[in-house]
Amino acid sequence: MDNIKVTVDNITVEVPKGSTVLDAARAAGIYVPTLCHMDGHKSLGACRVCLAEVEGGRGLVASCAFPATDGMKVRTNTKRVHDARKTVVELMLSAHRQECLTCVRSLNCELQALAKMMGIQENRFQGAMPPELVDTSSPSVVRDSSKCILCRRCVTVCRDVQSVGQLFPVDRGFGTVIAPAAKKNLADVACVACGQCITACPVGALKEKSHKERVWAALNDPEKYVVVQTAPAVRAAIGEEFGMPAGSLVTKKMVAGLRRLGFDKVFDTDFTADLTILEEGNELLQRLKTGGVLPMITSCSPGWINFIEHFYPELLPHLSSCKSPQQMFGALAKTYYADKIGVKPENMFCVSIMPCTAKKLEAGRDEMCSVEDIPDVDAVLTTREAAQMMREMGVDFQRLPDETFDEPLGISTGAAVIFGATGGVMEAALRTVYEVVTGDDLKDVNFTAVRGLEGIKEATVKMVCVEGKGELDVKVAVASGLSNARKLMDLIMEGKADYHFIEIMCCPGGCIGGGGQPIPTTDEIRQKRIEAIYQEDEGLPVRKSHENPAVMALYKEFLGEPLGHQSHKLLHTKYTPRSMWPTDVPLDEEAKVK
Amino acid sequence: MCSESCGCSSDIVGIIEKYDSDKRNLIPLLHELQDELGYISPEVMETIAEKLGTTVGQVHGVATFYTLFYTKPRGKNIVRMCNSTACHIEGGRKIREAVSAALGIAPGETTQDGGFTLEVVSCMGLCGVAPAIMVNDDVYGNLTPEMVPNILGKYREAS
Amino acid sequence: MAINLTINGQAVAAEAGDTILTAARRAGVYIPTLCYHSDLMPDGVCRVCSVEVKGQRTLCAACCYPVAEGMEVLTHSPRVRESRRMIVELMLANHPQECLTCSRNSKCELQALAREFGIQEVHFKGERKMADVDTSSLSVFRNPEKCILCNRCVRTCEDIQSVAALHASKRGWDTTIVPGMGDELASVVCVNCGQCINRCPTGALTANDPSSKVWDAIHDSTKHVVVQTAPAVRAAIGEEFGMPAGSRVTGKMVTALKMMGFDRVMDTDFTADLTIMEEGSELIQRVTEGGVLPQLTSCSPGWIKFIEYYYPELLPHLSTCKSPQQMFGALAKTYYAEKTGIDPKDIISVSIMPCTAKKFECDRPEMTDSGYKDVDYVLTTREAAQMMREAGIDLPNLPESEYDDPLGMSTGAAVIFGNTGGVMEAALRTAYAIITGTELDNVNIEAVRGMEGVREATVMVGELPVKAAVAHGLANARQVLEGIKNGRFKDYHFIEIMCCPGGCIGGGGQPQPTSEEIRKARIKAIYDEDEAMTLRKSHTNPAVQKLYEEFLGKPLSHKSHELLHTDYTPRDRKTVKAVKVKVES
Amino acid sequence: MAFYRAHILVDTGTPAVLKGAMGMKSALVDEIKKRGLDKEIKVVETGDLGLHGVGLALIVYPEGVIYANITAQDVPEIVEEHLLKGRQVKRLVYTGPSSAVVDGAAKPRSREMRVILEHIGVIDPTSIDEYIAHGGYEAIAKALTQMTPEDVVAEVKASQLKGRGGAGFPTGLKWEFTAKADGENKAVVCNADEGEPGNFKDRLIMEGDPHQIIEGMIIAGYAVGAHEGYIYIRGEYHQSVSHTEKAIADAREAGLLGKDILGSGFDFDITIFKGAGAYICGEETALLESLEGRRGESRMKPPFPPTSGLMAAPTVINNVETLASVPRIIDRGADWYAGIGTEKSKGTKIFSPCGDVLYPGVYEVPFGVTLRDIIYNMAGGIKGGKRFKACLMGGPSGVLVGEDALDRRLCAEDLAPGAGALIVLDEDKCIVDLMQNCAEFFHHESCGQCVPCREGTKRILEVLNWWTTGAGSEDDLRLLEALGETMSLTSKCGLGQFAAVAFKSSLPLFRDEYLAHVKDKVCPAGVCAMDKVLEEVK
Amino acid sequence: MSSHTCECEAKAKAAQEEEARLYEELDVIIQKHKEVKGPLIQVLHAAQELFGWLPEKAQARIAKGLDVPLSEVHGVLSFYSFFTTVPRGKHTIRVCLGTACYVRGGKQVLEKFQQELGINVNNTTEDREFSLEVNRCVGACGLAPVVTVGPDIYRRVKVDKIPEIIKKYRGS
Repeated sequence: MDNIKVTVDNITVEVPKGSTVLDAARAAGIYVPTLCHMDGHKSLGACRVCLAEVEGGRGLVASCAFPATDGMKVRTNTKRVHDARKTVVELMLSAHRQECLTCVRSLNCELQALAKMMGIQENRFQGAMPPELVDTSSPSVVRDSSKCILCRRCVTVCRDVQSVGQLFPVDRGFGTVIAPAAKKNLADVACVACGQCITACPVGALKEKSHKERVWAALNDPEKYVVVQTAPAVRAAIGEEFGMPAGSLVTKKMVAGLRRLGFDKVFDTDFTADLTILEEGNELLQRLKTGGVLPMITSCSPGWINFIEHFYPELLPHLSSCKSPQQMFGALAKTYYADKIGVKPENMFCVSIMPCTAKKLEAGRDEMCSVEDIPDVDAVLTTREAAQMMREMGVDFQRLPDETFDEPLGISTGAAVIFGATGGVMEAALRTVYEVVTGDDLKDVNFTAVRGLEGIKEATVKMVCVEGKGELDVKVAVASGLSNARKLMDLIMEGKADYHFIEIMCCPGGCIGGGGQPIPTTDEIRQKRIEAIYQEDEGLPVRKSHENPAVMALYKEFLGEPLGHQSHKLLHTKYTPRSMWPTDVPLDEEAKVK
Repeated sequence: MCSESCGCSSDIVGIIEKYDSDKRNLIPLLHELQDELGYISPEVMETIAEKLGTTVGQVHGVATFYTLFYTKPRGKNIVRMCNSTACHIEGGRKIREAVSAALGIAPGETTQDGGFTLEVVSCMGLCGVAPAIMVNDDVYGNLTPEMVPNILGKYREAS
Repeated sequence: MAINLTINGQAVAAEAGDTILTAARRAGVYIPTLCYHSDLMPDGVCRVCSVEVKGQRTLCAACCYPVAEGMEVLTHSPRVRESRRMIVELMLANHPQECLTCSRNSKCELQALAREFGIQEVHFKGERKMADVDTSSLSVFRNPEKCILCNRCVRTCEDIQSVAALHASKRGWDTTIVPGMGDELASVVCVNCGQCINRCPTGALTANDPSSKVWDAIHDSTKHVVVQTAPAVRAAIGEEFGMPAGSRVTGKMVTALKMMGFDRVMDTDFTADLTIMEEGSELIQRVTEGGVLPQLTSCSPGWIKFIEYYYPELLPHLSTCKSPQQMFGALAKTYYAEKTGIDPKDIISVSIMPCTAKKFECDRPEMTDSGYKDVDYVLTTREAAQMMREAGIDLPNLPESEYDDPLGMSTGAAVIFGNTGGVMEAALRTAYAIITGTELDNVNIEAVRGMEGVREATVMVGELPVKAAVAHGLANARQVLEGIKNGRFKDYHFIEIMCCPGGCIGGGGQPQPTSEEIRKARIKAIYDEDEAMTLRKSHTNPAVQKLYEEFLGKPLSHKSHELLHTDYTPRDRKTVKAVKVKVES
Repeated sequence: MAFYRAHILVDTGTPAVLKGAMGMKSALVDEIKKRGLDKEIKVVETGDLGLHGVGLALIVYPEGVIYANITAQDVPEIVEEHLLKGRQVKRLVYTGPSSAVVDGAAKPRSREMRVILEHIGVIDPTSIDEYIAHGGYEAIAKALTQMTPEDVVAEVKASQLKGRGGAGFPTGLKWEFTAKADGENKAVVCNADEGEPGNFKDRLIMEGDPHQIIEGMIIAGYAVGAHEGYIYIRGEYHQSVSHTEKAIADAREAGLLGKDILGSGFDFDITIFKGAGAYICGEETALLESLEGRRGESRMKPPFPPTSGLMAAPTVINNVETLASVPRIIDRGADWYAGIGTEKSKGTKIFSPCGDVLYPGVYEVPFGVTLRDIIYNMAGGIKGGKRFKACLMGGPSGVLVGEDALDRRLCAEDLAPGAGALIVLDEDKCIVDLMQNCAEFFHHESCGQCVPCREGTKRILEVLNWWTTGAGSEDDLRLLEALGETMSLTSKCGLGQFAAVAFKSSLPLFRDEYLAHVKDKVCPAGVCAMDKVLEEVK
Repeated sequence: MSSHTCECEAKAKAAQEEEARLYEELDVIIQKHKEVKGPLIQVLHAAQELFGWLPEKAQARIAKGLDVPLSEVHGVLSFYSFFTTVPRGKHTIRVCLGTACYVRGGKQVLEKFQQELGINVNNTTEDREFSLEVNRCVGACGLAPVVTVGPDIYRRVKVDKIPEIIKKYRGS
């Protein structure tokens, strides 16, 4: 590829043609502040924080968007640049509701950091504030336009990364707000609640709907027996909230931290992840045997469920009928476990800690009540919220001792842990399906073909059937991020998908990149968290779901067998076709489900 | 001990001389000097600070803490209106309004002619005869708003 | 005798005299605090450290509640958490929400607490206290709106510095911390030390920041901007970039300053060596010619202002030497200007100091011996770091560079000026050589090192027993001055006094927070730097020798006196006020 | 002591003076002189007789007849008829509900029992001789000559006397701690900074019988080994200061203060310290700060004053009423004292009902009488025949009780009486308005040192201001309740800890009234000018 | 009575049919523009011409037809002052408040229109005759103040001429 030479602040570097001025500055080791820029996405040059001076140019340029040319001379540290950047940030501040002290993003806010870095000490532009639009309608995402700096990073992730496209700038000039069509509420449009917009937001304009208070209330209530489950991806990320590097595996500290909060039992969603494999694996085998709808698609990612319900309702029969591990856990906690320890289901309070904001919506679905109208999962905390609760409790996370999950719902295998990463459910399922189909002992449990951050991965696994019916080539596909999911769905729609089994995760990288994870989340960080997940898997003695002794005991004591009657009642669910249009827009006939 | 330039009268010097250089004498000294001068001026605070070996800030901190001390000149007559709970439920607010109206000033203010300073105090221990006000050292209790102009009138004439 | 108690169910052994907080900290149990500061006596006013003690009707302030045998403490029970949150909410309700334009943004204890407690709403919507910012002082700005009345500044000024410039005034909700009688800071006795800033948890106290003027100078192509860095800065500025206390970053700092665009990056250490030459010679002169003894050091401007106000009668004891900062300034616009052929009127002299009093010092009318203002702008360590951040400089990852000539070369003796006892040790290293004609084998004079407030030592300089004392922190300085007055120090030769606890490394311009532990770490960094240097005695500094050769002649020469020495002004504590009164009337 | 055939005691308490007592008195003196009776009859100014709502009053001894509601015009008639001719002026004789002031003319119709107030209205408070003539200073003689300090402490402990300032800490225990504490320069401090609205009992004692306080203090000093005493009197109480000053001077002259008291070798002296207007100084550690010449900001506790008080020396701090009880206990014995009152509250207590009662005043009763007893039988019931609505027990820092509390007994085991104030409200009063006033009080009196109290009192006041002007919301109710809880739990001293107690206690009783204000924007009692202000806001 | 109901039903049916017809037409427009680059604004123009305004259902139809998120369709149309999402009057009166018009009394002109029509800016009279809007400069500054009614332009509008202008369009 052609390279060009660019000189930034007297340092000359060679960068590939097509690089921006920002790329060149970074290559020269020069820090240029940015705000609206997102690595990997085309820059809009909207925020003007990354201004630089190009020799011979008339004005200042937005370095993130301005193409570098051969021989270009750039200065990033002139007075003009400094003053202009400072003014830009000051202007942003003047239209930003200043309430850092009560903001969820305080001390983890890019605007706050910029203001600090630039040493801004006065707000020279004081006047009217832009329109204030607070939307608390969604069970997952809260929007507050008064803090929005219109960087449009949420627009980019919602439209380009997730292909959901519900957020867009509305109106213009000083009156511009980012909102769903016609400034409707998120609850009234086809938002999938994934929360990727939250992790993309540099400030506190987007945040999760907090369940912290209801958890504190339950913990403070002596009547309540409060159990908590933690999703696989949380352990690989929560350390970041306490200043640990990305990829720190802190499972046991996390357990200790949760005990400090006062939970009666600290359990693991991994337990029901193993259970999911048994149910879902058998469902797959059943579909294969009985000629059911194929490819079968995983159903453990609630954002993905929302997506298919809204955008591909006609493909719902492809979904596995299994509930997500979170909901399987909730259902079992309020039946099997409540019964076991003699606590009334209404006094059992079930909390889950999830890397996900869509889980909040999922837990509130009407169908997720196993005992009368009591929700199976009472509160869902994101990884961030759980960390915040620990801070409120004065937990010195890094110095916590190692503690282990409680039994029996805390016992799990490596197969369950990898649910946290894209391809993990597939790999876990293959480990079990392989052994069931072939009757062999799987020597190398690592199906590396389905690992990695690539958007769509495919693989074929050869299995020799134990029942002597010859070979079975299981064709699988894995996608993470909804725009990738959309590609696979379009293939199915076109009849071009000859897969048996597809794993889809709503968020890029799988749950480790979920909308409830620590901010920031970048590809580099996602990769580190994935490594931590596989590291945990490698370190576990049992790495196949069907070998989980607690799961086996559960079947023996309570469920009977996979896909049995009890399983269907508690662990499986149905889906609802929905519209991709706002609820109050009359549906076209053709848009309705076929 | 007190330089001529500070403008202290010999009376004040006399008062100050009576006390030991003990910080514990600060409040009694402030009382006595205020009785003499009507208020506690910055110069007085400085003199006291020097006398007691403390800082002006400390003296100022104390003088501003207690409601009976004044760091600004006040009117010839001090009208204290009680805002205690007992006075309040017996109609203290109406009395306060009547006094304010009669003098044309709000609590904390002094009339233009320097005749009256108006203050609201928390409780004067006159709950038995509520509502009550004090003008200088004279006490008036069981008041009705109609009585107010007469009472104040007496002092206006006197001064 | 150990006292046994439990904290959150965990058995803890404490000592008699422990508070719940000290016992908890020792046991590794975290309790949030705000008005508490390890340098100060607890005051128990913020109530953020409230904990539940079994059997007590109310919660107890852990910072001042003594432990007792069998006590059962809960640090994060629901009612404790609820109460703390409510308390911080109350503070927030009366605090301006302007973090984004606050100099303490991201380094504010109130902000950190609000985040720790997860406060997302202030339920109280009433009045907020309004006040004007007091920018009268050359060193310390006060913004009473941001004050949370923790009293740390009051306790600092009174207990550590014995100046008591700040006080609570009025009462209840109207309480404000004010200088004197509610005056501006400039019209009361304040020594500009900035220790109050160091201990302020919020942005209520900040330094007078000239950085925009410095930027203007840097960006002005007609100006030649030279910068000097004080010894203590290099041992602390790393903290501003997240490095642990005690990180030595001299070379990186020089690189950063060059990147910022200073034309020459030179070192106050050079004039520290020069100070030793002048001050040492002065001492020898006083001893041999029967001058006023003990001689007191004069390099700490907060200290100078203190003695001018409180002990004007003892001014003859002060060495006539200017501080290294001012010596540097005077030389920059004479010697350096001459050498480089730059018109001194085009030279802008900037210094980076651990100190806020230096901002006052450079403005003293007598500090213009070069014919210009010797030092134009003084930046604190914090402000220098902020300017680096503004320039996008990531200090910890910079390569190292050397100081520029000719005022950049220095010795280990100069480096240790940064901590208490350092000037004394440096002086003794040189005095030994001058008096005995031989060089010290072991230049580490442990007798004058350490952290005690007042230290005394007799050091044998050859046959001569030199009696020396060292004090740091003005309350300790006051003790020494009283000692001089009552004769306790009458046969002493030389006394070093530093205004701030720990010496300049603990200065009012240094990174926040400050604590004994942090100061010790910085001191260690300073001594490590000294150890690492080849030249460790001021008189061996070749650049200083050259300066005498080329320019000054010899120590205490006429030229030296003209440029490097000064006079002091007895100050009347009342006149500060008198001026103010006149203005009012 | 000259002999007079009759004494006339004129009520010259602060309230009486404002009604013209001094004029009446001089008329009386002139009249007596005119009639040449000045060698036979002595006119004495007493302090407050505790008879409020009866106009000017005087008592004629030896008969002990009380004349009430008199004017200067009545004087010649009284002198002529009673003093000259020996006929009582029937139309002026006082027969009110609480005529226990003297044993004579009217029989007490209530359960009033005067122990501390025994001499009030009986003796000339400015005369040490009269005090002595009535058995004064016998207790100190007894203590110094017949008892060891330990005996005294034991006696006070046995009496089960508890502090009368509101907190009710056992006095004997406090003395014992102080006696046993190591330290030079121990001190006895009399807390006479009576600043709680509704309380004026201490003023009455100081104005009417200052010597018993002095005697109590000397006994305390002897018991704990202190040689200095301080009386911290509210700066507003001028007459209290002058009477007490006179009493101290007289006692000193009589050898009852100073070196070697009564030849016992025990030294003790008392200094009066005039407060300067800060309710917080009623809090003992703030009082100590004030005594030491500083801002009245409370100290950290522990250490408590008995181990580290005035200038860090062990210090006993007792309320006026507490100290005034001591001579009687020593005199008549702990058993006698402990025989009065209830199981947990021994002795007598002075109450000062005020507000919407017919006869506000000061009434001393044994612990255990009911609230109804005091309000209806002694204070004459509610003014204008209105209905009782509520009573603020002990002032703004106490609890608010409603009608159902009327038959509760005033003692530790039932209804804790606080310092003694009983602010009574009739049916026309508004609770929210009352709380707004209480909030104003605490906002004004908070020392401003600790966060929960300084900021909390402000916010409570603001919210109540909104409520009383129709600008409140229901959420505020929960908010204030939570705020009150935090203030109680975390404030540094009692002021903040109790500042929201009245509000919290009023919530369950009068929730409907609050809701009317915050939801319906109506003041049921019609006190709050909500509509007017709402109009202005619009 | 019954005949009245019938009439109503008939009216409603006619309206429904009319709407269906309009949407069919819209679909044709969308199909026509689909292959063009950046078709959205062209389609929105056509659609507004068709409906007189841009009902949400039409926006959804466009979004679906052009395969862009509805939020984007709305975001774009809300950017341009020409597009409207509320039904318009038969005649749209636009008063120019560009700088030149403003200083020559544009504001007074606007006020007069508001007064005469009894509506505020961006509203439509109850009889659906007039909508009132403001625009910023139509490029006729030399003839300020300028008012446009539909395609007609009025220059140097005097306040007292305004009733006349309105009258001209009323009922037409």
